[in-house]
Amino acid sequence: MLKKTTIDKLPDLAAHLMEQGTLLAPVQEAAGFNFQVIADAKQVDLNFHNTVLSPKAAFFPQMEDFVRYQTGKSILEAVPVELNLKPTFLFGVRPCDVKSFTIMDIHFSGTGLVDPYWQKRRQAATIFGYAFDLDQPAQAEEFYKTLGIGAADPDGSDVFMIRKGGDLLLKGVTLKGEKLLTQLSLLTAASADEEKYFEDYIIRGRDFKTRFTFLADKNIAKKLEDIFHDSDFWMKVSGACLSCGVCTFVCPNCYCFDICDETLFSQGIRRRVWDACMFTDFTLEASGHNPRTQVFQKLRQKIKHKYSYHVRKYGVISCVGCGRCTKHCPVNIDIFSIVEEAMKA
Amino acid sequence: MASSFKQIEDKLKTEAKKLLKTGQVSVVLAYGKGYDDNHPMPYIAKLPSDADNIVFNEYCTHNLARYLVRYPKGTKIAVAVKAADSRAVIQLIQEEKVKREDLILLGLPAYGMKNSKTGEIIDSQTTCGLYNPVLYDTLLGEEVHGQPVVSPYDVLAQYEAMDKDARFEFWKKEFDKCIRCYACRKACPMCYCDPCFIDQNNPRWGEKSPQSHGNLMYHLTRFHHLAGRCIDCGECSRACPVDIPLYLFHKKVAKECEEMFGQASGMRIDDKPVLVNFRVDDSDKILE
Amino acid sequence: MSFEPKILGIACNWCTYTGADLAGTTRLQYPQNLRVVRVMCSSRINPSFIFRAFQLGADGVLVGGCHPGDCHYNTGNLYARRRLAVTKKILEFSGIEPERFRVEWISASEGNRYAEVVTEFTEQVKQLGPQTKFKISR
Amino acid sequence: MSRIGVFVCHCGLNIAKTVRVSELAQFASTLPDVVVAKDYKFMCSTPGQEMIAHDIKQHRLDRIIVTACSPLMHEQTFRKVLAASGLNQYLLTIVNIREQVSWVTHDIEEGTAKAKALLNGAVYRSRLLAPLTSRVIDVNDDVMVVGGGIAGIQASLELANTGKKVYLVEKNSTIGGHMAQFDKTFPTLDCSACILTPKMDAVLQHKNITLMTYCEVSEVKGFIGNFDVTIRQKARYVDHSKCNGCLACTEKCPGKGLSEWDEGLVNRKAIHIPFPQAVPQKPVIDRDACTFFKKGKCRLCEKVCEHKAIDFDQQDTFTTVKVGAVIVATGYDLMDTKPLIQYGYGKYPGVYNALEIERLFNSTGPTGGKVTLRDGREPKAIAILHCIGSRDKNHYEHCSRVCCMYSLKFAHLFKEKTSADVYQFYIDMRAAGKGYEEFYNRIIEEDVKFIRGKGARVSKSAEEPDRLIVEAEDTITGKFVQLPVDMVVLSPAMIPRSDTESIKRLFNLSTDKYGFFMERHPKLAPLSTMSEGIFIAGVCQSPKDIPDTVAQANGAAAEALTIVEKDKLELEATTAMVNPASCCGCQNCVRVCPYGAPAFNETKRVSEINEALCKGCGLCASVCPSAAIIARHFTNDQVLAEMEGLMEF
Repeated sequence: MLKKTTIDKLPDLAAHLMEQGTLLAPVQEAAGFNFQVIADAKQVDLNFHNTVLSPKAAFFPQMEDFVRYQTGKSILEAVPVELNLKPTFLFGVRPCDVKSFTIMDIHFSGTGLVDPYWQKRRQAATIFGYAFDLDQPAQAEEFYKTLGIGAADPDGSDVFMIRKGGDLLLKGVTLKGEKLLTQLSLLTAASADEEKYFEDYIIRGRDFKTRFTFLADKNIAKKLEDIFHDSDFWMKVSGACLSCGVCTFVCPNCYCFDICDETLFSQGIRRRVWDACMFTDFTLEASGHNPRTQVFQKLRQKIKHKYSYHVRKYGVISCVGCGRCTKHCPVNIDIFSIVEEAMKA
Repeated sequence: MASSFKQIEDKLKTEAKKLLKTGQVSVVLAYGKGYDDNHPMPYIAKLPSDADNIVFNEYCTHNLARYLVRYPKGTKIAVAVKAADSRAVIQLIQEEKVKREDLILLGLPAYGMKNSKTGEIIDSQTTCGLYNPVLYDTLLGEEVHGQPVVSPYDVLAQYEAMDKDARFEFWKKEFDKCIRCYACRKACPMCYCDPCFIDQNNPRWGEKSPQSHGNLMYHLTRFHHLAGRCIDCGECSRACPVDIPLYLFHKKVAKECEEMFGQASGMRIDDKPVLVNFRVDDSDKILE
Repeated sequence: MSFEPKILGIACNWCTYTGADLAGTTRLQYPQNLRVVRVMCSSRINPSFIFRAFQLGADGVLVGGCHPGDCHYNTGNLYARRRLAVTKKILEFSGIEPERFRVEWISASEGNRYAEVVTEFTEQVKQLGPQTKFKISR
Repeated sequence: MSRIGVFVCHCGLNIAKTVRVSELAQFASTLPDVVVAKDYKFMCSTPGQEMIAHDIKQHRLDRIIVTACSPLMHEQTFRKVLAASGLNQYLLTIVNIREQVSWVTHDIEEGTAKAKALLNGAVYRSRLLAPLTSRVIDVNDDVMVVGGGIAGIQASLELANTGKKVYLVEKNSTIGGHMAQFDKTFPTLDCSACILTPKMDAVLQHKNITLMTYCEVSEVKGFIGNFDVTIRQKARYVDHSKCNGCLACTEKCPGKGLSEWDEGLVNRKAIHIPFPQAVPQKPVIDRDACTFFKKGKCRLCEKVCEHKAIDFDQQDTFTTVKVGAVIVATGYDLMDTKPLIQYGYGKYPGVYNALEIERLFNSTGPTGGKVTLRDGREPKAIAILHCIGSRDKNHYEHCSRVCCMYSLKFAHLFKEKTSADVYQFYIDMRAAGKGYEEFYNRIIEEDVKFIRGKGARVSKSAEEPDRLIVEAEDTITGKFVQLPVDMVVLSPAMIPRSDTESIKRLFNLSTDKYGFFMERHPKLAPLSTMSEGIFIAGVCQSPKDIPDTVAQANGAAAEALTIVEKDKLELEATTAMVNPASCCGCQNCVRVCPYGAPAFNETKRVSEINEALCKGCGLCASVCPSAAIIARHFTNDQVLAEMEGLMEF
């Protein structure tokens, strides 16, 4: 059943959610919007296009502690770090980013090998998807339509939200979401017109214009394999690349990490931190050999991982077309253009 | 009268084509079209026909000196340089990373460059505030004159006037934002170390996790490594996805180095970088 | 209990460390807050050592080298002077009290000066109170 | 995982009085990786050493920490214990709890706490220590001596007499140096030429000495035991392999140049030997004075030379020799006193400097040994002014040491050769040397007038235009003196040779503020330099007289011999090395190293460190931005770990 509230009452809604657990929602920061743990309900701000960093950190934080230990002591005395999670509400996630969670799920828990940290955080979370504003054009960098994602797709959300003027329409997509909405007493029932608006909006969202090229998963995967050795192509498209880690760190789908032991005095912590295929030490072997030293090799790896290896391994492209990598690239490298060119190559 | 971006672009195309055609250089580092007009990209022209793809507009902020060290010794390269970029080239020559005779510097006298992220005009607030290249072989346009001469260090006054505790809080907040994507060092023409000290495991200078202390160690050490070398192009700050105003710290260190050692970075080929140099009569006062 | 600061010293082998030994041989008394790392030359000191010392909880850092002109390695301390001066400016602009970091030239024959400097610096750091800005908290 | 043994010394009560030693050992035993911790009364005693040796075996220790006195005291002692026990000696760490703890506090609480912190730092550092081995290199057994004055001559002969091959390099066309210009030497007044020329000749005749006159060092490569020194043989325009030294050419030559040997008081020919006893006895052409080189015509020398030795097309040539050690004995110049306008040198013909006076006394000099003024008059009154430019904070603060004595010698010779009144204007009379005070007393009795006051000004006499007035304050009477004289002799500061800078650069030496070469240690290594295998002797180190110069020359020869006598040499183990995988090729190390140890490998684009040149200061490691340089025994991780340990408690 469709519920509604007004944008004015957003702080009340936020406060309700904060009572029940941890609320993560977009907040205006100096460099743009980002998801933050909300301490003050008034901070929640839905007047954003999309966040600078993707919401993946909600389930895959940049730093995750695994084990605490003391140097010089037996390994038996090491203490695993337990996640004691309160229910988490991830509020205001754009459809393309919601889609990224389902793609990441395959990797972290979908193949029998389960990452307990990802899984626990996922299970504790209720996702409030939030449709893009269809009355505003998509941003130049975005291309989620190419990946088959609509601007108002509710799939993957527990609750899906659409804004209608000063109102916010909310619909439970999953049982969990529906149940939650019924508990939120400040929500009122929506009218039949609003119900129709909501359903139409979702359909309109599928035709919403972003950059588009026809891309069949299998074709692009194969094509990229075919041109693997075409180093002229890769050199050309990576000529400007600095091999920094911005694109991978803002990406909702990049999941590479490093495990490191960080000690101070005798106290050690084994933790996971984000890593990036762009970094020098990413493929550095213990022998000192590094199979991927050149910039073009690194960029090739990144693109092939998303559009080829991931398709081969998990049957789906590991990109949702959110455009963050392009938008934040210091030298304006555009993955969409590279994929387009690769198809022509 | 300063030349328009279009005029400079045309000259750049012509010059690049000529240099590639005559074989004077094998590579021209310039700018090319990006995914839209506001987002041009560094572009590497290798064939005379590539020169047609060259663009130059107010968003061509990237410091192309960054790419010089990628090429094998002896490669003849023409590189398009704006004011700060030319200082980076001079600094690289001082450090013997590139040779003057291998380079043809195509000077771009450019006023009114804009940050493509924010649209803001780039001036002495965030860069060295020069508009004409310090060193070039060919100047592709009229020199920029008549712009107000502003010290690139004026912007520091408010931060220097801060109480030290407030200043610490300011920087802590900024450095805590850091996600360690290393765009700053990768965009920097002077950061050519590979691996960077912070990438190393033995010892680990700063923790890899993006926490306050590791971030602080990374940034402070990097400021020291760039002391007397940073040419204040501001690329690090423009590259930063979380908008840390690194340029402020770099400016401060540059200002101190200039005052203590009497030498600005990247101004003369024959200078020696100040931190691998000394004067017997350096004053002990600099330690106070 | 009054605040007893932890101070890290880095002393060059030829002058300051030997001067510290002389202070001992002549039985000069000074506060015990300073813990010295011996290096061969003050020029060995990497700026990151100083940053790290503060992160490890040092309330003050004292570097000792030969007097300029007397360096055992000719010119080491002349480079060190520049490098450590920049280090100090960086510390200052980052917001930490610059008085917590000091460089002194103390020769092998200046045991008394060593004791004086340590006494005076310890007192100064005491006045500044605990250093919490850089200290890693877990 | 390391197995660390900690050994805490009481040093009698020296440590135990203000550090609770057993508590310290107990504390050590709780630290990770510490396998055994003990305290003992005297760790450096034989039983103490045996205890360590025993525990190394019994507990299979691989790191040893001795918590005792300063490492400057007993580090070597304990290193030997490790070595004898089959453990690499660099796996030892000394914790200094005596000089830097127990002796500087009365408070046992404070002392114990600090000792614990220091010990903890040592444990952290110790874990990361690596065994080091010294590299052994071959040694070339030849020696080069630079400078052919008395110091260089003496050192060369000493070395050659031991059977070593010596290359003696002299930039002038003859050896002999300043000593060859002197007439008599103080205090014995024996004839300088009589004692020097036999030695010069001995050099020429010695089968082990290769004499290289009219040569300059142009490049020095390599390191102790293995120097490659390139010598530039300046063009003489006379082929010495053909010349038989008949000197017929010098008679015919019309070209004239100022005689360096006679301090420019007279001319010599363009083709010349500097003085009659010069070694070698073969001429060179002074290009600047030669009529042919100036005007393109003449070639008279060529016409008279029966051996066809004249070669106007001769060019500078370069040869490289390999030597194991070098002695630098480049001597001195007199300070140019022209800028001191108050003394009128160069303005008034009656003002001379000391070396010019030496020449006036000499029978081979410009006046044939007669003391006359430039106009031929014999002086009636002579003033000798001491300390011109030396002992003067405006110029050179140092004392030139020999001026007092040679001024006395001048006074004696003036008295002997003229009937003039002789006045000494001095600040202090310094006569510290064997027989010097006696000499001073002797001169006093020779009716020489001593005025204690520095000569302040020399001016032209208003009344008698040929005479000069010397002004000074007589500090004994407190009266202002204005003395009319005919001749003024200045005793200027002795300063390093004008080419000291280039010698310094070539051999990687350092200089004091006047430019004299720095010795490694002013007392204990006065002939060694910071560059291993390079020694200094004579006035290039500091002003000194002939006996001291000769003594230094002998000493330097002995020092050089200790190196070249060996077949092999063991190098410092705590050197730096480059990890090529991390090197970013910035060349900072190359720019800063005072010893030239790092060099940039252009092919591999990385720096490499020549361990033979490295002294282990670690400067390169700290200027290396990518932390690619490993300063052995003081590596980044070792220092950082020690700091962490020190700050833990």
